[in-house]
Amino acid sequence: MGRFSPRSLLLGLAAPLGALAFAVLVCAVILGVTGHSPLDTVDAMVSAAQRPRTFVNSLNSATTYYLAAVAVAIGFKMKLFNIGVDGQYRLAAMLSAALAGATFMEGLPSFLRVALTVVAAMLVGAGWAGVAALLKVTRGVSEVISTIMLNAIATYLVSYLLNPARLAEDRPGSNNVGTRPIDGGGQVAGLEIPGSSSQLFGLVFLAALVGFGYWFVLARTRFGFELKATGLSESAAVASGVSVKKMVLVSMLLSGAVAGLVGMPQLLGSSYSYSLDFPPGIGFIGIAVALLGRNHPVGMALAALLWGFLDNSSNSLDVAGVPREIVGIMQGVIVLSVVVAYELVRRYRVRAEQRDVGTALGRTKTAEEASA
Amino acid sequence: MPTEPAAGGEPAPAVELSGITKRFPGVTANSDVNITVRAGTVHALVGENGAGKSTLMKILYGMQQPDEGQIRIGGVPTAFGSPADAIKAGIGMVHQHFMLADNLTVLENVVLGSEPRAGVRLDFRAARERIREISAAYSLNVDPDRVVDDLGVGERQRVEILKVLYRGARTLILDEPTAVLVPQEVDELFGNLRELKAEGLTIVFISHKLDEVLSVADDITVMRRGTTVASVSPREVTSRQLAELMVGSALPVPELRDSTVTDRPVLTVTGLTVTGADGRTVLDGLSFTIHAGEVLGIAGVEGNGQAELVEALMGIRTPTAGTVRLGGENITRASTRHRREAGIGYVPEDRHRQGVLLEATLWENRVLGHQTRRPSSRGALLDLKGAKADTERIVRDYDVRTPGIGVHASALSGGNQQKLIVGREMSADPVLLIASHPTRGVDVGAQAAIWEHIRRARAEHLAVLLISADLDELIGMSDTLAVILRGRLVADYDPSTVTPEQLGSAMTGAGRED
Amino acid sequence: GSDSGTGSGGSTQASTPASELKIGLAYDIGGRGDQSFNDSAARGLDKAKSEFGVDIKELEAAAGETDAQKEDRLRQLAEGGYTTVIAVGYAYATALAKVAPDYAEVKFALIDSTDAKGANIENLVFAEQEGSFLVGVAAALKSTTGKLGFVGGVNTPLIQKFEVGFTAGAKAAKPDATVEVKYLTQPPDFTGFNDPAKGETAANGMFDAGVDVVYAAAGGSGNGVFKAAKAKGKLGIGVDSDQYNLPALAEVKDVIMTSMIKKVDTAVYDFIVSVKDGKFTAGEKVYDLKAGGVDYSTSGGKVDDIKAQIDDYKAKISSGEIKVSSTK
Amino acid sequence: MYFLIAVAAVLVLSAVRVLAGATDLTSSGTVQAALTAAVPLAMAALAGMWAERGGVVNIGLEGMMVLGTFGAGYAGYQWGPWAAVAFGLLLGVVGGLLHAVATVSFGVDHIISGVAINLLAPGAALFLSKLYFADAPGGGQKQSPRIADAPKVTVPGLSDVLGTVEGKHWFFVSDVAGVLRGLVTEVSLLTVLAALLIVWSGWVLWRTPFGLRLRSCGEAPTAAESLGVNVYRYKYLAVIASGGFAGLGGAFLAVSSGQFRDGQTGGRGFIGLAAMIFGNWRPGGLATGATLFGYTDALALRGSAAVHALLLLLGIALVVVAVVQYRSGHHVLSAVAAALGVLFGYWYFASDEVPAELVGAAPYVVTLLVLGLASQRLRPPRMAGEPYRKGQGK
Ligand SMILES: Nc1ncnc2c1ncn2[C@@H]1O[C@H](COP(=O)(O)OP(=O)(O)OP(=O)(O)O)[C@@H](O)[C@H]1O
Ligand SMILES: Nc1ncnc2c1ncn2[C@@H]1O[C@H](COP(=O)(O)OP(=O)(O)OP(=O)(O)O)[C@@H](O)[C@H]1O
Ligand SMILES: [Mg+2]
Ligand SMILES: [Mg+2]
Repeated sequence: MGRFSPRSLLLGLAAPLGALAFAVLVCAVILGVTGHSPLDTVDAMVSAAQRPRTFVNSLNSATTYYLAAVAVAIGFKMKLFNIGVDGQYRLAAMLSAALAGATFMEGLPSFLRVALTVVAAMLVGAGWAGVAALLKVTRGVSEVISTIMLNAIATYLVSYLLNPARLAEDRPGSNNVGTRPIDGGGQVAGLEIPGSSSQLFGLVFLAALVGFGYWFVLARTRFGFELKATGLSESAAVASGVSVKKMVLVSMLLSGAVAGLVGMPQLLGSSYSYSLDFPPGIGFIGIAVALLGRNHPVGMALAALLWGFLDNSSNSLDVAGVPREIVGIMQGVIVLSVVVAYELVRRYRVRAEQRDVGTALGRTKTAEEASA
Repeated sequence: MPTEPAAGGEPAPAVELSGITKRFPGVTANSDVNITVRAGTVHALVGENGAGKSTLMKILYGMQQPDEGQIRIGGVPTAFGSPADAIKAGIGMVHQHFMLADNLTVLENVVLGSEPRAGVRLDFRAARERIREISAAYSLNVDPDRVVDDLGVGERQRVEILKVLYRGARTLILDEPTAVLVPQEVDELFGNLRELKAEGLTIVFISHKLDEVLSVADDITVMRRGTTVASVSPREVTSRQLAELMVGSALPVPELRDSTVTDRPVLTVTGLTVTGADGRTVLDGLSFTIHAGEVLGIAGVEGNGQAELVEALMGIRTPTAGTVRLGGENITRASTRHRREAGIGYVPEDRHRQGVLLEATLWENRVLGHQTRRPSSRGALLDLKGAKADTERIVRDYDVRTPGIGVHASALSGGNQQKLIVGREMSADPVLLIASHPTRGVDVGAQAAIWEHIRRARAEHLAVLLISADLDELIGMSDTLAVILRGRLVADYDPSTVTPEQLGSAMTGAGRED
Repeated sequence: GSDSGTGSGGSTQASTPASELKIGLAYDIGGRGDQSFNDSAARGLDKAKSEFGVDIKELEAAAGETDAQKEDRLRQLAEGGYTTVIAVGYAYATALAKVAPDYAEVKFALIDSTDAKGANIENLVFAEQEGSFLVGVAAALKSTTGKLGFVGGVNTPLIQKFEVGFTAGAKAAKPDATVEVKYLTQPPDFTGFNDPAKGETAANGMFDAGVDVVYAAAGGSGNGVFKAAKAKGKLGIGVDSDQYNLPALAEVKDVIMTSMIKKVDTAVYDFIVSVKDGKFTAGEKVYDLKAGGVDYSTSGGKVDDIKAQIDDYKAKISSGEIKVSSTK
Repeated sequence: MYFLIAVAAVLVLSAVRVLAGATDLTSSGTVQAALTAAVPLAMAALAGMWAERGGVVNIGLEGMMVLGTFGAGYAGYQWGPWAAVAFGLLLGVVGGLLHAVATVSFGVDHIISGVAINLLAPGAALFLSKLYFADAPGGGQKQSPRIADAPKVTVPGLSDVLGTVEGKHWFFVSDVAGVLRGLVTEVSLLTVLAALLIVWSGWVLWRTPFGLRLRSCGEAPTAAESLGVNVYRYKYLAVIASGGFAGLGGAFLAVSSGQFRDGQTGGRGFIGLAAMIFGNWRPGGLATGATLFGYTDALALRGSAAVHALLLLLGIALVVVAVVQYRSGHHVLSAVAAALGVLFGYWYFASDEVPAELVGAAPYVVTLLVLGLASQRLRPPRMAGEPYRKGQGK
């Protein structure tokens, strides 16, 4: 929304850059005070950034973070707070991993297998989010509570299912437990990047597609319009013929479906099995990334990249002898200072806009003329 | 303090505002305003929407700080940093919009900020007693232990006045206290005001209803475009003269001229009954018909079922009994969307709640409610080009004052938002327009424009359900008039013969009941 | 993987001067200072350092990280010239399997897992079930009610080995003994290793139900177990290191009757020595009872009276007469 | 009324205990454990309530609790449990202050600020713990040295008498005795303090001018402003108090666990938030929510038999709900409740135990069921989460 002008572009950039600089400053002070060298830290991060492997890993992390952020953002656009992305993607990854690894899948053509896996994950994610949606629509249960509870329940459910007696494979002697590995035909090939031992997730394109879809639906479709309208004013949406309950249900299901995708790049591009070391907690990162990127498809992508880079540079910090916890502090400070900066810029912009309106109205010049 | 005598024989004026200037970004709300309010009088302040009356009063009440100018209370120069200072100086204000916490009790709302204490505790008993006392003394009739949410507008208004009296204010500012009251309630209020005046209190009173002003005020100050343009005595002006002072030109009048009513029924409502959340019947077997080219006006005190009627017709509320037919079609159970697509236009009572998305651009607001139809969309996709072009058209045709269609609706003034809404609802060539208070809070110029648009559409066989608190508007714009009281239509009137007084007594149930 | 290393490693079987030995250690979540598993590895490293003065680098894992991040950690060590790299914990298996082939000159040790194998990987695994068997025997012999308890931190196959061994030991010593089992959390919620409050509640429940000895295989949550035992006058059994002697547990040490010791420190130290001496061998190295990789502790003297019986079982297991299964 | 509900609840529990032979359902040990588990949750919920009553949503409770645990660890091992409590409170206040600056002064979205604090606090706590605890005797990089426990009190005599009665396993009488005994035996002074704070909060917020002003900022800040209330000040106080209570919750957790540990809070801040919503933003309600959660959590941790009995209890409760809802005309809801009730009943009779992996889910499932079936007449403070700027209200 809003117009495109040099001023708005400048303002748009001022906020994140200023905030980033501020965050760096805060962290430098913290490091300095506690007897660590800020310069070493910067040096470590810069050299990490130049390493192709860190780059690829950051991009891979960003892929999953981005999907999680989009899932969260769909809810946010409706003023729904889906804290449950975490449980949704874990349950979805686990069940779809079990499906994709199953022996009967091995006969199917590769494309079909991957598609089936992905669709299954989306269905599971949507289903789990649907529980919260139904509770909200029929019983008015706050989605904040229900998704917190569902996250925990998903954990227990996954543990229950991740047992050789159920969906896990029997791995004698191993201290890990996981679903049957997906063989080559069910995997999504990664992209070879020169100079890096890691491959770029093939499903990075899926994330891009989801991001595009998110933008397209919100900006170009009737449904997206109704979704945004409901988020901006429920009462106005109702008066405009939007069924809020339906919107809650559908957007929660969509959010859950996208959440279901969160585990896919990792599962089909690297882990090939859902086991104990499958990364948890991405749903919560998604919340931070969505907020940082202000629910904007491009903003979230940048935020996800930043987040991915910070996470993947902590090893380098560790090597340089800088406490890796500084990364967590930095992430918190960045989120906070970015939003403070955005708020300040927003206030400035509103005043400017009102000034424009005032000028257009013409009736407001009295004092200004006098002073001019 | 307010009665402290000045050097001359006469007591010092209760309030003197001199050279007050207040600028907002892009708007100069007040510029060099001068007002003198004599102690123990009712002083009326009139002016168009946006003339700067409320801003001036907020400055006097310490809620806004002036950029320039001086305030004298009882002859003493004063500066208010916050309402607390003003309250201490004996000033109280009843705001244009209710300043009440709905979920707190009357008692809590009243004592907030000036609580009687027993140790560190709030002394509920003392508070209750004092509220009862004041309530009885000025016959305000409020129960301290009710939750504000359960009160009607009239009661809320009295709670607001009680708040001020509770603080022992000697100067009362009443910003459009009568806007939501019916004539009988207004009379009651004026009775209260006279009583207060008799006790030596000073009252500053803002209203758009000029006959009221003439009947109650001792002095009148007129504001236009942020400054005071005249100070007159009510004995020396007529309401027409006063209005022309306000506007700086002649006034428009709502009137329909010749009838365009056909015999083709557009909206037929039979036995419509709606039950509220608490099980009360809020609409009780309503039946009426509106024909093509007919405006049905509904008069009533707010809270007698108008909102429920409108929502039931729009499909926002489900009726418990009765049928609604649009043309030949039974739409009793149809969704809001279907109704809108079938040709119902809707100008809601509260534009910020139901009419616009404040944080969305004008063209997005154009799409709102029309997202399923051309030119806003094609199939499942929005038609941005179409929507924007049509928004430009509305901005032009309805004289919406804005620098462009890309600004947020929140940047527009209320009147301009309302013009956009009316333009939008008319754009889809509706067969039926449901208009709730279409000109509320809109200044005279825009009022005239909105009336003209309704008249023109009526001539093209639009059926209109008009709900308004402005009885002149109702009488002037309706082909048929009905009065709603406690969820029932209690009387029909011919607008060409009825007077506002007759309507008023029917609205309160004081008049004849058939 | 373009870094070809510094070449200082020399040929595979030549011994390396200690001063040239660069050792990298990648911890599991918790890192140095977890008073448990990781600390045990750190002790082995510290011993090597104080004896040979080697150059060391320690890196730590973060909760919720991906294999790629673990992989990167190992690669950074390898690329930094650390030719002796120890990966602490089974979570490194997947990452190591990818890393090891790229750095043929680097010797890797992988603790607790055989899931990654290779010519330059030594898998250091422990027979936790055997050590747990012994403390199970001790618990059964000490118990007056015949009811024992097992508190596991997080329900993973690794911790299940402790449970299985403990139960087997208890039944062996007292066939009618029963074991109440409770895991504090389920993966991927690993807070069960860090929540003494939960440990205390679980142990209290067991004690109230008549249990009088509880085996705490729960990392830091074990503190809560011991606290409950102390309040109720019951006994607890420690895990991983000789917890009786841990300063952090000084206040409750009189209820710690014994601990199941898992000598990660020995394994780490042995591995370093083997590399130093040019005697590195790839493949699985089982630290079982016989090899002294697991054991029970006697600090505090609470098991002195039954030591003979426990040692009897110890001998039988070492000789292979008793086989302790690692799964249910 | 509340008394009657309590009696009815114990009656049902008692019946299920006898039927299922799960003594732990009403044992004093369970009650003690439930109390201990409930205290940090209740403090978090109380913290949430203070903030939201003042109009600020505080999703950063978890982070503030983490700060509290760290503060408690830092002071506790050096100067004892009460210093731990004081420091925990203090660090919580620092967290609250940060949230207040962001949301009140800078008008940042409340959720964003909360999320940022949840990121920042654990990082800071860990950073500091490496700095301060790594070399402390008995400490580590991720844990503090031991903190001495706060004193515990037992009502002498009464506890023993109740204990005897509890041991008889009589229907109802023993159950009541068990519950009472749990409330008078080995009660930590921290628990007593927490209970007092809950009551005190209710008193302050609903009985004093200060409380009225604070609540008015959550309901109608512009109205409060128009009556001379300094809304910013009260919002600040509300959020700072909120931080303080969250910090206290963290401190209580650390002290009762005997040390600070990284990751110790384990999502309790979020559960506290849920307890607050559950409790309709009122002290009594949130205490009930925290206790319900603490109770089921304690049951699940203490043994599996009680959780199995819980299936029966749920089955019965759901059937009761079904009957009640049927009579008040909610047929669909009634049918759902009945179906679920039968399902749980069937599960109970068809199995000997709940699978170990699922036992821990009990508190979450129970909370969800209670919320889904109870009537939802929740009323949050009207302006909670809304930005407020002085002089900009309508
Ligand atoms: N907080 C504010 N920020 C910016 N502009 C404001 C603000 N408050 C008022 N204004 C502007 O000041 C002008 C005067 O507004 P004010 O509310 O005083 O008018 P009014 O005479 O009370 O009108 P009405 O009859 O509609 O109540 C308006 O045009 C409005 O644009
Ligand atoms: N709280 C506020 N903050 C910022 N600007 C405001 C505020 N209130 C009003 N304004 C500005 O004041 C202008 C007019 O607002 P308002 O709704 O009072 O209109 P009005 O003067 O009644 O207009 P009209 O004459 O069309 O009815 C708008 O341009 C709006 O930008
Ligand atoms: Mg106005
Ligand atoms: Mg006004």
